[in-house]
Amino acid sequence: MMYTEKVITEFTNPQYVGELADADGVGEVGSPTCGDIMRIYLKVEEDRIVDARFQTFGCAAAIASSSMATRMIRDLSLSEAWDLSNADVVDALGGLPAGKVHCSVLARDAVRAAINDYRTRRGLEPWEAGPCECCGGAGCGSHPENG
Amino acid sequence: MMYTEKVITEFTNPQYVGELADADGVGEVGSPTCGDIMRIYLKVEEDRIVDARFQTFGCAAAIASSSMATRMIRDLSLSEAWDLSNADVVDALGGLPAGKVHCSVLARDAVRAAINDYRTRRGLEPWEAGPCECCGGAGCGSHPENG
Amino acid sequence: MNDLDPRPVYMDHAATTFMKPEVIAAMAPYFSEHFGNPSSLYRFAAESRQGVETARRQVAAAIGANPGEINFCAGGSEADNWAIKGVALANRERGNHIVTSAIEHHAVLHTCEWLERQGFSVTYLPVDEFGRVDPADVEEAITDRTTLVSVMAANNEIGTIQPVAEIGRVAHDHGVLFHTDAVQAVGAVPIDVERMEIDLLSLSGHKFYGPKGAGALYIREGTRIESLIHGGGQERGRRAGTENVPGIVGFGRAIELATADIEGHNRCIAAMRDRLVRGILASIPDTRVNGHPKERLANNANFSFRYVEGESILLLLDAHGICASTGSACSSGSSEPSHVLLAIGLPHEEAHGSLRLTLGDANTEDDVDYVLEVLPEVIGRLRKISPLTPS
Amino acid sequence: MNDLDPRPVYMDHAATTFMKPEVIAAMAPYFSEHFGNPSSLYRFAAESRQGVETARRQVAAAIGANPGEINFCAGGSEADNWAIKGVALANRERGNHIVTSAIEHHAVLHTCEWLERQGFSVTYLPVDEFGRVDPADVEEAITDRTTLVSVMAANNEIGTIQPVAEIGRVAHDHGVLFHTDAVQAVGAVPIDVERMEIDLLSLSGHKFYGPKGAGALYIREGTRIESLIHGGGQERGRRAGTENVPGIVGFGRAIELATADIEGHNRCIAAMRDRLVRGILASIPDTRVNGHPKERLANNANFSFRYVEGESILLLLDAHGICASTGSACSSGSSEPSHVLLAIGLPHEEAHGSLRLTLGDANTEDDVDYVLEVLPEVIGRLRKISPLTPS
Ligand SMILES: Cc1ncc(COP(=O)(O)O)c(C=O)c1O
Ligand SMILES: Cc1ncc(COP(=O)(O)O)c(C=O)c1O
Ligand code: FES
Ligand code: FES
Repeated sequence: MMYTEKVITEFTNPQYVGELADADGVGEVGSPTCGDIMRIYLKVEEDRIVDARFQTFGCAAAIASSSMATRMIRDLSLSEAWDLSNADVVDALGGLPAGKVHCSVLARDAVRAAINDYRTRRGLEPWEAGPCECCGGAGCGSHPENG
Repeated sequence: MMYTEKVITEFTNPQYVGELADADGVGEVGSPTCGDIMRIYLKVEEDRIVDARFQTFGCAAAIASSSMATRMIRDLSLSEAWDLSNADVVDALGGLPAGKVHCSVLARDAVRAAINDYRTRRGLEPWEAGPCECCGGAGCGSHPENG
Repeated sequence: MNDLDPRPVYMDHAATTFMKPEVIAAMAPYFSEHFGNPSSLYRFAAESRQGVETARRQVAAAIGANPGEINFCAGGSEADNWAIKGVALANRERGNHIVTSAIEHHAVLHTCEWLERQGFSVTYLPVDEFGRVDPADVEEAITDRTTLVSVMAANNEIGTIQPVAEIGRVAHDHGVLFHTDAVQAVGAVPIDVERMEIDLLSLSGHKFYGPKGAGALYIREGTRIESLIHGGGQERGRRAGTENVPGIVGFGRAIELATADIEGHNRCIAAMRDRLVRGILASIPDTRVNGHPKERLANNANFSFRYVEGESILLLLDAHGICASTGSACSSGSSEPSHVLLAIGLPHEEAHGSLRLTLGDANTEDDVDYVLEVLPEVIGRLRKISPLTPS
Repeated sequence: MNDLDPRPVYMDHAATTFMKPEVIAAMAPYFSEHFGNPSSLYRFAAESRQGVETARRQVAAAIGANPGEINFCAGGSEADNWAIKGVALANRERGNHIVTSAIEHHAVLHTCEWLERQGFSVTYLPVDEFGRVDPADVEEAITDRTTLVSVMAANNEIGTIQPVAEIGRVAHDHGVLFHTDAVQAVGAVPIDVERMEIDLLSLSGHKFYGPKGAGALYIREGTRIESLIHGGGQERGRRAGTENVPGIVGFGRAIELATADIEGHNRCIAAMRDRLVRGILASIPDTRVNGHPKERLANNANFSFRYVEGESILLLLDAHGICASTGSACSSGSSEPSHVLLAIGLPHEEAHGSLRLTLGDANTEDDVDYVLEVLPEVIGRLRKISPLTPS
């Protein structure tokens, strides 16, 4: 298993680490049993993400993926952020080892969980995730929400 | 598998090679199928072996054993020669690898076959071989006369 | 590559070691000079044959065996596979049950799982919080269908040394064969196959400054065992394949060096290790030392740092030029929690957050200082990122 | 020791070869400099990993495979055992029948015999007087229970090259996997696993100027196969055990050198070999050349000298400093007749009386002259001792 230089850079220098005390939406995915927990905090103004932070317990790929996702959704509208795919994250990281792709899926899921938390707090219907891109819904085991 | 220096010397410089045209007794043991044939020729005067020669088709241990046996029985009485054991041959060769001990048994058997040939030609009863020393008669497969 | 510090501090000697100059020197003549096939009859091959036989004597001497009981093979994994499958299959008509422990190396565990798929049954004994197998548990697990007990001499992850002699006695009291994986123990624990009542013992050269791809299985004379690799008559018909003569020669020389002064060597390595452990405990809160406080390999230190995950520790250490490992070295590509840490009772997230530092002959007190300087900062950084860290 | 002539003339390259300087040079940095465990995460281990992956590409290129289909192991015997047991066991529910030939190496034959003891059935195909397997026989032997055909690419004893592509086609026409033992073929026969329809192929480094104890098994992508050595996740989970990095690196470099100019190399070696054969036939009566007149390895000459036995020829040649072999090199300790020579129809005493001379890169025309000078005298002497020689 080998990480790209971009993964290592993102992992060793994550930019938007930490809690947002006054977050408008918080999404948490994963579990300590699986060895990965990601939490993403959003500050939203007029449907636009004006601040985003993350906290991650997990491997270097999990930290790099969540860091990169956080970086990528800043300044996007919520629906643009919703459409961020795990492949976008992988691309931005210059690739991930096969066994670590699920970490990028986790990051995408954390973003969505945070967006839906924001929507729920506002009394809006949560958006529904379509079939996941990585296996088309067949169940690659990456999605905690699938069990 | 390693041969002693004595085996190599005896094998590379066998002394009493060849046929004795006027032999008084000839013994042949082994078969080409097994990869070993030994023939021993005796010239006997007053119950004493005055000349002995051998011919062998076989491995270095077979050639060395038969050569050594031939050398050892010269000048012995027939009954002394009969008592030559395969262990005597092995000792004289400074040892044989475990898988090659049967070659020394073959040489002992060839000597005995030649003595009994001499006795039969003279109208005497052939002597009977006791149980073989190497396995006490259990059948180690070295004795063509056992099948 | 991110070269924060180019200085390489290698603290992963349980994963593999460099080859000592004496070992390389011993091997060198066998590459292109004495290259004959040991099975060949001509005198030219006698050098190869003698090289192999010298090594066999060296290995035998190191573990109190007879040279004829040493069988060379390609490494610890092959030795483990051979011992366990070979005994299980050869003694099938006497029984189909094997006793092992939950903290064995995967070369043992996955072999046992394979045997389960072939219809054997296996008991995986639990261990205590320090990783020790209780010989009384072994005794209880043995049935009249048991043919083999396999318990490692020392654990690769947490360094715990097992009560091998006691387990050997229990096995023999019940007429059962005893195998021990001593891959990590050689050079750190004095081994005597007689006193410890060991019937089969696995060794791997690259764990004690010898070559990779060279190993051995000690098989007590008279032990019923099948071959794993069939073919030519090498190793007295027990393990086919042209002998890796340079590897075997290096293996012999390395084990001789490694066992020449185990006590003196341990004293020096353990002193460094103890300072490392004390320093880390003093500077990093919420840290736990895994393994047995006393019955452990002199070079092994294993920690759980709460709230952080192991791989990320490794990679930050790597960014500072420190080589370490987490979980078991052989499966460091996976993100499974360590089966060893789970077996000693750690919760999942701590089983994910371990760091193994294993010292060796090239380490200095400076290396210890450097790790003590870097590690608190690394753990601190990761804890700042972690959502589990209490604020 | 009897030093009639100290000059060593090595004509046993089919038994093993010396390592080329380029190979040793390629390996050297991996002993104590780039010694990291390829499974380790840190950058320091990247050198080892890259060494292994470069070798994987070199091996793949040499046989027309993808790097991901190359699996390193400890030698030809392990590769043969792995291929045959691995496919047989993994495809058990589809069938229990294997087709092989009577002249395979013992690593194949004894593995097949082991499988027979586990309830498999094996057909050992006959060969013609030149040692060739008839693809039509393969076709006839295949049943709906057949899961594997294993026929060697070239024979180690008599050098006969098999119609591999034809056999591969027949196997695939019937949906059966095809394994070939190419241990002797590499560097002498151009191999293309696609064109030849090979699913599994065994290699051994020390037969082509590479290291002993390093081998590989090509496994076509998608082939169902079990592991032989279980444990850590090395070789993508297929073959456990810390990688023999120097051995693998040397293996890769050696196969690259060996396959760089097969035709040119063969031309030069075959010229010497042909002069040797002509010279021997001209000077020694009652001599037979075994193997195929054309479809044979360029470096192989195999003779039966009537009335004399093989081992004694070897030892007299050895007394003159000539290294040669009889029967199959791997079992030269035994006095069994050669199963290969019996299979091509030789009577027992001729099957006992063979001499194999295999040339290699270090041989010169002088060596050929020397053997031509010594051999007639050696055979003459033994024939004088033999009771079978007609007077
Ligand atoms: C045709 C053939 N197959 C397999 C082998 C076994 O290879 P190794 O001895 O490297 O295990 C050999 C050589 O000994 C061989 O010639
Ligand atoms: C305890 C233990 N057993 C077996 C092995 C396997 O040894 P190798 O990788 O040399 O095959 C190792 C090391 O990887 C080990 O630490
Ligand atoms: S798509 Fe991967 S599990 Fe749903
Ligand atoms: S004693 Fe060996 S067979 Fe008779």
